[in-house]
Amino acid sequence: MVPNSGINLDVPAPRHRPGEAPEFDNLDIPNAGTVPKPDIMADPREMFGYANTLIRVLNMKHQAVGEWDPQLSADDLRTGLRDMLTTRLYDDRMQTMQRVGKMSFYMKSRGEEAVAVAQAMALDKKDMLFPSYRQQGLLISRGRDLLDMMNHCLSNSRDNCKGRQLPIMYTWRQGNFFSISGNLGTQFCQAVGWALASAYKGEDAIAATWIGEGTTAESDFHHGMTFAAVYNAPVLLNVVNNQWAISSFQGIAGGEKATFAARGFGYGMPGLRVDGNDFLAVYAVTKWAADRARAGGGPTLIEHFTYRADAHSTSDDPSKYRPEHEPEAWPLGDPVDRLKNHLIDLGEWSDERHDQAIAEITAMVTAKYKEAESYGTLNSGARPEVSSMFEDVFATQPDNLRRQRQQLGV
Amino acid sequence: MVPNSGINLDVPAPRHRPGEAPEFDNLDIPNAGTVPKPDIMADPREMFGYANTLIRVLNMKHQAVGEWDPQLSADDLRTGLRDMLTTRLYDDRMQTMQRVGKMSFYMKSRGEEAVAVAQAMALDKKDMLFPSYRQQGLLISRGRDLLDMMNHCLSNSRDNCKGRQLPIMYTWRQGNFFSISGNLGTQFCQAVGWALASAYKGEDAIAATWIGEGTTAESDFHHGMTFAAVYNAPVLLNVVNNQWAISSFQGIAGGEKATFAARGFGYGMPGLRVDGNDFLAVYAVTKWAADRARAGGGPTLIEHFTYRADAHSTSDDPSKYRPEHEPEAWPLGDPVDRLKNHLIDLGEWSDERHDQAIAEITAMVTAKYKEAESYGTLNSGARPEVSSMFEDVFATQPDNLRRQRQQLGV
Amino acid sequence: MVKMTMVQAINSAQDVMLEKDNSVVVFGEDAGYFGGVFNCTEGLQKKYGKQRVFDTPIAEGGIIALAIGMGVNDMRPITEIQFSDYIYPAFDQIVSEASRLRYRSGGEYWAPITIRTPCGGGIRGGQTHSQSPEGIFTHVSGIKTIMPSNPYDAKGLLISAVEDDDPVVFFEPKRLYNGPFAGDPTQPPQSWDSHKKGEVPAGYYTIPIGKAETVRAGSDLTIITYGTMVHVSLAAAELSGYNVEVIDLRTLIPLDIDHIAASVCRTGRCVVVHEATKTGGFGAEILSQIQEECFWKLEAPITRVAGWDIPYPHAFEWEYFPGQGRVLAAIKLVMEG
Amino acid sequence: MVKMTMVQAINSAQDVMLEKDNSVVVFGEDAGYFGGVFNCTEGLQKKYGKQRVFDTPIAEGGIIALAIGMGVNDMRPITEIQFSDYIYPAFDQIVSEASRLRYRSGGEYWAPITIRTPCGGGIRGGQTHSQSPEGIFTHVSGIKTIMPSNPYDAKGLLISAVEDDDPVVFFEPKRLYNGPFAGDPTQPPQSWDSHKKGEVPAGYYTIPIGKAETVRAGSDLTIITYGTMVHVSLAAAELSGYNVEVIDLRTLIPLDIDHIAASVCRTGRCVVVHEATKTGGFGAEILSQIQEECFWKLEAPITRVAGWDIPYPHAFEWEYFPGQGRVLAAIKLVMEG
Ligand SMILES: Cc1ncc(C[n+]2csc(CCOP(=O)(O)OP(=O)(O)O)c2C)c(N)n1
Ligand SMILES: Cc1ncc(C[n+]2csc(CCOP(=O)(O)OP(=O)(O)O)c2C)c(N)n1
Ligand SMILES: [Mg+2]
Ligand SMILES: [Mg+2]
Repeated sequence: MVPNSGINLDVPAPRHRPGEAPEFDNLDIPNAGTVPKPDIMADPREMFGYANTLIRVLNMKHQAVGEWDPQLSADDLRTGLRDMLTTRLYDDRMQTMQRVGKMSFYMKSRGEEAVAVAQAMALDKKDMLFPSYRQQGLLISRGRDLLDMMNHCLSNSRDNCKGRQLPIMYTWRQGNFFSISGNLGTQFCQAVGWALASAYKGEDAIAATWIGEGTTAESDFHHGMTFAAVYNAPVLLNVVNNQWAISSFQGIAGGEKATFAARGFGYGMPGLRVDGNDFLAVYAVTKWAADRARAGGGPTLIEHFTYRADAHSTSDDPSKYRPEHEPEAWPLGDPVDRLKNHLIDLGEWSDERHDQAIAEITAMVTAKYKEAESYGTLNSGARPEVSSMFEDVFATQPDNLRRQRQQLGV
Repeated sequence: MVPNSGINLDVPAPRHRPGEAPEFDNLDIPNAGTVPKPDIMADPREMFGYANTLIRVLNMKHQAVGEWDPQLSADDLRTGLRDMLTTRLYDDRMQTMQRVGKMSFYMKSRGEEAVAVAQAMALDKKDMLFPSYRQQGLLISRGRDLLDMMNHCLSNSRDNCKGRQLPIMYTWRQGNFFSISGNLGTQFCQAVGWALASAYKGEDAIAATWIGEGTTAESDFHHGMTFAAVYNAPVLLNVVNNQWAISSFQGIAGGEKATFAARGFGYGMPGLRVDGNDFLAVYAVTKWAADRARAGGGPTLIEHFTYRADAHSTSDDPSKYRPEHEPEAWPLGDPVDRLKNHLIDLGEWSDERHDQAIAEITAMVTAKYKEAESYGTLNSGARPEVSSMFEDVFATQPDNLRRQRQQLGV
Repeated sequence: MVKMTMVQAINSAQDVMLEKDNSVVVFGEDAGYFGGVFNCTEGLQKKYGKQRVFDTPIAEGGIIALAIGMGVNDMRPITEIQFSDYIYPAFDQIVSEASRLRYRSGGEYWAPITIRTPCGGGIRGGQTHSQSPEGIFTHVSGIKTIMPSNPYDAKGLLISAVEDDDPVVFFEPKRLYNGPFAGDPTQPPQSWDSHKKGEVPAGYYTIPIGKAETVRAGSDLTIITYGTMVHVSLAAAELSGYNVEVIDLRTLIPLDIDHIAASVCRTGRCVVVHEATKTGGFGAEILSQIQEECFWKLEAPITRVAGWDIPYPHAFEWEYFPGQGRVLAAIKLVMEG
Repeated sequence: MVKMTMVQAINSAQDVMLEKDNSVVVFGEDAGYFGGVFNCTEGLQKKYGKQRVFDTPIAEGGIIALAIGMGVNDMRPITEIQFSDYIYPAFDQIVSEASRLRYRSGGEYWAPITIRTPCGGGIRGGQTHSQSPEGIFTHVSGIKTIMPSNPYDAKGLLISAVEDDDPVVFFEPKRLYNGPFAGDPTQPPQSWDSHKKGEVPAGYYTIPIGKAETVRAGSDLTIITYGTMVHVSLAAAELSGYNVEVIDLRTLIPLDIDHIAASVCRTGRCVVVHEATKTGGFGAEILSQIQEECFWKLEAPITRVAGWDIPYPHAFEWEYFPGQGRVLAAIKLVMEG
């Protein structure tokens, strides 16, 4: 029996809990354009400062400023905006459909669309993606048909995962998009292996992987960092710091002691911290890291400083653990609004075009969803063949599975 | 089938292999006394430099210089020297006995005696130790009877591990020395748990743990660092960088990309890099970190920069993977010689006294060993009761084990 | 006695132990402020403070290592692994460390830790929220393994686990959290309110670890089962028309083989039922021990009903789940050949 | 045909595959320059370069993750886990990832990786260099599990494993590395030179995964075993005076139950032998399937001989090891009741 003092046990807590007024006054946010851009082959030991600042391109007047401005064409910017919008509207639709019982589960990426979309644009199509479950924008930017994504989420007869995976755990081989695991973090060091195989073969393709800030505590993060550093793997290691991991804030993952980008330093790789809601900054940082990797400069750790603007998933209610209006208090704004305003500022977009785009995409999503439902939902309509559940456990079905299939009578 | 280029796959290799002349010219070793000593409550974010230098107290003239000089009394220094000598002579004897078949296995700590002995002296007896297998000096400094250590290594009738563990996997509850695991690294985050329990209870005791530089790649290192940082645990996290992990050099663990002390930075804790062969520097750094932990300053990562002067264990032959004379080429000398010379320089020791100490300790070790053998060795003489092998699996023996014991007829 | 769901009973067990013993602390992912994704620790942080009930980094291996270290320093940690599908990152700490610490240290150190973890399917969780991995723990010496099937047992066994000086892996069939479940998802959800074992003492009590319970007496055939399958088996027993005895193991290790063997030697027929995949599952061990103990009394082969040897497929949950039909078929097979 | 030890045969299999297929790479702790702590990769780095045979950081989980990623990118990695006692840190990558990747991705991705790892006791390795953890892998769907008992099988099966598109855990009974071992440490060490299966083709050949082999024909009783215990069982069979059939499983998953059942249904008596701890071991699965297949032909209970349910104790290695005496006692028990 021990005395119950608990006195020196230091358990971090977020600044505000439900019922309190949210604010982020503690954040030290440098102005856009103030962080210099290093040479792609810069020595990581000299790059220490990049982990403790925030690379930003879009300023408060919606202008692109500073060395990191990637100078994208207006067309590219509009593509990025459209893909982010599509991601968001797709998410909204799917979440609604989950609410009415068409799917078992759903996870939105609201507020984080720039991370996935800008990164997909900055990478080559041949580059291999090892995402977590909150980068659906990668698929959308790479042109996956929403219909296929929906078919998967509905576990219907056209689901390429054959009804075996939860919604949002996509797989898309053709698009060089790896199978998402339900187990957090496991893809992080796998991406390093893929990248090394590419280097081994003398190919030019690199790998990119994503992990939530909460998940950095898993061993996979450490293994990915270690193996990437040791073998100088051509890989982008992305930490999406969206401030929350289900109900626990980033301090429970160590975020109050150091930035996640700072981890890079101890492994001898650059750690870049970027405003994850700034499409241009995310693009530029990704391009820098990809160029570096392709040039033989090895891995880069990128911390995307962003905010999870909605619930963790359809299974939780964030008002139970954070102030109701915390999302609106996020000082770095919304990635869609910021890119939209930038385009408007450039004279390349307008509120009318924006509304029209929303209307078009919404109609497209609706039509796709309608079609997807015609191939079945989890609860009704067509499903994959039941007998298929005994396939793909092994490359060829062993006897015991054949017998079990027969026992089930399928 | 892939092309066999392997062209861009970057596998680190040590500077020299067997047959080549060893040198460490690449090492950037600052002079003793040049690194300042920060306040114990210094902000880790400002302490960055300490991970990329080498804290040293003993200079080439065997004098203690600079802010880190712990100002130990001559008596304390002699105690430290004697304990290091005892550790070395004990190791030598046990290795010899293993060679003649009295034990299954042995591991020496030659070259690393200062790490264990100076650290044990700098800590309080109430502090809990979670070592790896190469800190036998901790036991010796804390006054464990060599006889008991030998009894354990011989798995004889007086082995406090009851014949269940390999030699050198000591356990000593009375001395606050945790049970050594054969699995690398597993103790690292356990030490953090122990330290948190101490904090919880409002007690003053802290924990210290050790891990080899090779083992830092294991998940336990990352977990220990993360949990210690998040909960601000009063714990010393020691990385013993002895340059080798069986046959693989420290570059295979990432040591060519960054120092191991630099890892601390990414977790937001101080990382101190110390000349591990400098008794005074190891003592001072340990004291600093212990004071910090006790004052509520949380964890410190310490990299002991040292050299494994002998084989990994009795199972390997280092001349197969490193130059034969690499140990002698180590630029930071031998910890025993350096402390001895310092004491001589102080006028507190002499070659004669040193030889006499060696003779005394050797005689003591011989006598102890003789007695230990009288309690049995692995191959002959007394052993623990055979029936004891069915005990301690659980707190009380369940039926199936009772039946298995009966089946064996013991 | 008050009515409790299994969630409430598990919450209550922790509450009772936090109250009773300052060395008890509770931690896990989302287990602190939020009260756990299944609410099993709800309200406890508020009541006992964040030093005693707290959130952890997402690192199951670290969580168990932390618990072991605390356990060595006189505490009795209760840890939550959010889903048993996520216990594998902690496997090394459980198997190499917690389970062997007492042994390897000659009894000088031990890890009095409790690892709570929800298991089993039936909640549309797909392959990563539905697993029943008890069979990989029951093979490891030095770990006790428990899986209750109702609120009353859950609370009493959980208190026993916390007080036990050995490491305990405590599997909670999540499909039973809010009501008994006899395997038919088309039936309206049942409530623990109307179940005898939904009556739970408000305060402290224990159920001994290592004791099975006969939950239905019978003379024709014995079903050995645990967890959710207890309810499925009872329903199948009812439907079968035979006089079927059903034994709820409650504790898997140590196994109450005397209780089991006495029943099977009497009935001469046996079906072993679990939700985990069949090959190499704990059912094989149960079958083996019964065969060893009751061979000469057996009138038909012992038959196993279990999950298929495949991952739990999201869209085929009910084809995977070994429901009443499969148990019934096994009863018939064993009775009728 | 040339004479090879098991170490040489395993080395040769890797050599053959490195030569034949550029997508094969070999890595592990100390597996590169040094050639592995048991010399199983000796000379391969020198021959194929450090891009194809290399050392890794000490992180078993990272090693397997790396292999999976490489496997997804068209390679066929052979990884070495230095001792199977150290495979647990890789458990999550093996069980949650490699084993389920093909399934969860609807067949789009898979992990054609081979995990070599020495297992078993008899080398004074104590509890952390002696384990036989095959039983926790045989319960996991999607992994193939192999344990050869001699050089010829080892090479042929290892080549099959490397060419197989599924993840394979390849257990190497380290006590057999340098010679057959019938369980009596007081006997002088045997050499593979004089053993029929020490004759190994120098080049490429395969042995099919999933096929058991009858290594001694008999009519009184069947012993089902694998790994080191094949030799122990053969010796016990010889000593018993009975006409004992011995089957070497070679592959555990997929299990060659038809081969096994045919023998046991014929002899009517069976002893299952393995070195791993008994409870929950793979022996339980073998016993269960035989009971299911051959019940009506059985003339006595199937009996298991296995390691005790304790960690492998350093000083009591030979009391722990299920030697000839224990196998013999089981044969007698099953024959004579
Ligand atoms: C190994 C493992 N442990 C726990 C979980 C349960 N879980 C799912 S998501 C999540 C939070 C992850 O947070 P973070 O990494 O920050 O990612 P985010 O959801 O914010 O994108 C947890 C704990 C899991 N899926 N896998
Ligand atoms: C989990 C685990 N993996 C592998 C091993 C085998 N092994 C024992 S010592 C060792 C090298 C450790 O090197 P390092 O951490 O540098 O410690 P040092 O021996 O130099 O003190 C290895 C690979 C082990 N004991 N445990
Ligand atoms: Mg997050
Ligand atoms: Mg080392």
